[in-house]
Amino acid sequence: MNITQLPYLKDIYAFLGSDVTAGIVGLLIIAAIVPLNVAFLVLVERKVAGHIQLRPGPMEVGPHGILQTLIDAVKLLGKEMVTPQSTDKLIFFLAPIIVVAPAFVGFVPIPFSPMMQIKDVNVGILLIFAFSSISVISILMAGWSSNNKYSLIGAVRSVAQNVAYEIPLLLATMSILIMTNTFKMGEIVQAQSSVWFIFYQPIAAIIFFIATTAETNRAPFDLVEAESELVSGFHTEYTGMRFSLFFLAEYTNMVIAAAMFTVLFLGGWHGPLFPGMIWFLIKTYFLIFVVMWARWTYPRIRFDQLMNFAWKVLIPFSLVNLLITAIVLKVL
Amino acid sequence: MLNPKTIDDTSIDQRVYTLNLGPQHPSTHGVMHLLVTLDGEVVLKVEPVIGYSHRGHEKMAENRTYEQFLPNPARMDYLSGMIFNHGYCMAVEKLCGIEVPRRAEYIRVITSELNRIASHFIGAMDYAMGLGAITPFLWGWDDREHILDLLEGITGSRLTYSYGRFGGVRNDITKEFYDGTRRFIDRLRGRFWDYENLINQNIIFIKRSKDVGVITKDVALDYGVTGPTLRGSGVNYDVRKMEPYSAYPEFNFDIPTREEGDCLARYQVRMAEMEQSLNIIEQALDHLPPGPIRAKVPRLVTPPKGDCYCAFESARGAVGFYIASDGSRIPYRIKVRAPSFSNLFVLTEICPGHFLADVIAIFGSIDVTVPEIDR
Amino acid sequence: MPTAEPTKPLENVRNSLLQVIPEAELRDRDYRECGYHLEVRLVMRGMRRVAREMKDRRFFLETITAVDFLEYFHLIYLFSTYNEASFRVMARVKLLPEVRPFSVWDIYSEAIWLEREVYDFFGIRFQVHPNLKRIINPDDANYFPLLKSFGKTKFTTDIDDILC
Amino acid sequence: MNTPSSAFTEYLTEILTGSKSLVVGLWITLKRLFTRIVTVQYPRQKLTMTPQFRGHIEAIRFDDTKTHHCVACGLCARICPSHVIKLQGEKVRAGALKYGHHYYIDFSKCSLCGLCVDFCPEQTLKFSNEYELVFYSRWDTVIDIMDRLEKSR
Repeated sequence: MNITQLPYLKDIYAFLGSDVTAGIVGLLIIAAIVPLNVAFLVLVERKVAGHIQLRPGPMEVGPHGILQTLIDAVKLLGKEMVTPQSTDKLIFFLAPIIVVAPAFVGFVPIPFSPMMQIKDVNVGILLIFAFSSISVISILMAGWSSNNKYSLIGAVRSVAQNVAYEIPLLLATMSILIMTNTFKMGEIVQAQSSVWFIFYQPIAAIIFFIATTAETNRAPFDLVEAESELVSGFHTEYTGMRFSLFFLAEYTNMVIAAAMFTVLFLGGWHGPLFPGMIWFLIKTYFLIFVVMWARWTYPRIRFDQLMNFAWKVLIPFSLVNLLITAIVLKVL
Repeated sequence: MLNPKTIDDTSIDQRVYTLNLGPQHPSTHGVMHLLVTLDGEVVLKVEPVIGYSHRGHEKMAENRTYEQFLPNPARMDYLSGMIFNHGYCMAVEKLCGIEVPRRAEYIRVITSELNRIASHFIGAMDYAMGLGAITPFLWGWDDREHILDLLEGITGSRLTYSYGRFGGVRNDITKEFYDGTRRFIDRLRGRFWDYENLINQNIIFIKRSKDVGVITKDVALDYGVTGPTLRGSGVNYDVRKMEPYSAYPEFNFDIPTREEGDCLARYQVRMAEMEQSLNIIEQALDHLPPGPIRAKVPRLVTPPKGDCYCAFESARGAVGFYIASDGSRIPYRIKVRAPSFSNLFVLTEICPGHFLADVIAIFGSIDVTVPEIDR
Repeated sequence: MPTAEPTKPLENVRNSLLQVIPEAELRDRDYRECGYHLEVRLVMRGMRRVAREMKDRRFFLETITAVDFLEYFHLIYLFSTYNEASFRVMARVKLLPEVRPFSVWDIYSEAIWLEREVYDFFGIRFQVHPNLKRIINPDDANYFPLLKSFGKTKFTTDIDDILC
Repeated sequence: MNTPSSAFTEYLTEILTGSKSLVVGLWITLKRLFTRIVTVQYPRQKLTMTPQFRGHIEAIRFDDTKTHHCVACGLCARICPSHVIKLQGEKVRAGALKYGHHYYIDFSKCSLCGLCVDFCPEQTLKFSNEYELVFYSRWDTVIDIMDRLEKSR
């Protein structure tokens, strides 16, 4: 008797092949891989910083310190989660949860290779933008509920910064979208099979890169946690695992930003010799390396200059770029 | 820069708040406490609160002999300990009328200038770190490390040298020190390009520093500002030139000045002074005279009755030792004129109207050491 | 060897100081021996006039300090100049312990903190000072550490013991 | 200079020079990324101390007597600014110089100024090269340097 002919098994197969299953399995994989990935990135960051600064970085735990961040994570897990007395307890508790969730969701539409995609959502790009905006709210919540002036200044800066930089970010993305006529990330990558969009849209690529750096609060735009002024910014009062959730979110957002840049401008999985997955990861990690490299090179920008830069440089340039793209597309 | 006077006074009470920068804060160079009144991110008032690292050096001096006070001056300004030590020895020598051998003077100048470079490295690079650039700071430490190694080779210590003695110095310089200093001069000259291009030309750095915290000549006079902070405002006052002491009149060097008076100017003055210090060291090594390194001085000096004021230039400005002696082996009163003390309070004048981030920048560019203020 | 010996400016400063405060006792001092060129000796008052005159001549206030002689203080003001003809003027004000000298804070802003330091260590209360409170010692301290009566220190009672 | 076109040129020039400076900065740090590290991995690698290095003080063993020359004059104890030296000696026979038996130094309070070494009339003091001085208790920092000399034999 053929077991596949059993009626209920058919349903099971249908269920296993459905989007829901793919989503659950994908999210589980993400949930497993993202923290490990972050641990790896933190190590890379410390190694890059170390070697730029002529020192070896972490060296003690494991060969060349490769287990350092895992040990740190264990340490953070074991730490007491202090809630200061004068905080707004509920918001203080919720903020680190809300910061992590959207970071995980951002992985759903990202095409790591033609097959490796949880769901090619037809509004994929918009989905990522929408969810990444939520992290601002959680930063504001963290800063507000901490009842600490440094945190509050950091949170307020964060909101202004994110509002300002979403505009050039979206405008730069728009230049790509009007070329591809789709929000689906898989199709955007397909469109770059011959020529990467970075060659068509170099200005948009630069603007997108700068704006994502600012969106993810990385140096030189890390005013939110500017440690020389604000001690530690919005997460000054957070300890233990709550603190590491903010950390997790920061690095995950960085990965998503780099992956988006890869999808939009660097041709996603396209590349010779290696399978698509490898190419995608190479491109993504290279971009992350560039972000880290920049962090250990530049001083921090001042708040008013940050705003001036967004409104006076990035937005005009991205608008002009969009206009030119539209005209060229229309004429051709 | 916003003018705080234009802010509407009626609403201000609800908007202003005070922020305690320090005493535990990443960029207040030790235990310094700035009480900042803010409106949003705009600074309305800055009040430095000092005294956290007061150790009572001046009272200590009244309880010990002149020799026993020797380790103390280096602990006031720990970054230019050699210069303070040199200055204290000079003050006592002036009081006692001790003639120092020329070789000892040359060695003192060499070590003091090396120490000045080390201190300026901290000053300039710490300013860069206050702006968020951490890498140049650590490179500066790397270069400074060579100076510390050199000084350790002859003094045996890395920070609080206690190297000078009345009438000379403790040890003669060695061949390794001589060659090592030569090598270091060449090495450092090659490094300035990196610093220039990494920091000084960087657009973010320029934007953060230009027209920030301008000290005019009048304000400088009003607050008694000295040192690189003053020379950034276009006044070429340097005790090494104005009241030449030790072997400085025998050397050919410039006093770098900038007219702007902002943070960038102060940073540039520090970097330019490092090059001048290298010139001085090179000349001193070229013409290092032979001879004894210590004059014949009794074990315990006994100055005559009288008082004297001895000014010298540390890495932060004009320091002065005022010593009153009653003719015994124990000083009656020693007063240290600390340049950081005078320079620090300029903050109250120039900070209002700037942003919070600029307070850190200005504070870093003035380059104070807290133990020297508190003494 | 170039010396920091003033020639003309010393005369000018001396003459104008004599005009402003005729009661002052002016002494030339040997720079090489004691590090300053001109000593202005005052009793109880006159520091404001000296400060005003020095400010007009573009001198900066190097420091304010005091020396305790048990029965009286010497309040010491050191002025120096940024100019090429650098020289130093010391104003030495003899002060009985209960006398409150006038503050010079409106002439030199730096004096606000220098005078606070003098108050903090010697208990000399300056008049019309805007904010005369402890600066380095704890706010609730009830002692003045640099007084000779504080702690175990030797003291000199002879007036010209220290001043040659 | 204030015409719109010149202001626009200025705006563009600033962006261009600014970008160039940023790229140059990246290039400088990239070069350093691949240079040799300069730090010393302390517990595994150690630096050799210079002969001048000032650790705590130590008695010198002289070849003629096979021991130190301390006569327990107490000059070092008197000159010490921190009063951390205590020493004890006795006359071996009448009329001879004293011989130092015990020489305690509280190293935790020593400021390493070197005055004791300078003032020693017998020049029997020197600085040790020891820098790995870790103790469990404050009392362990009180070292008897004569004892150390005996043990080092």
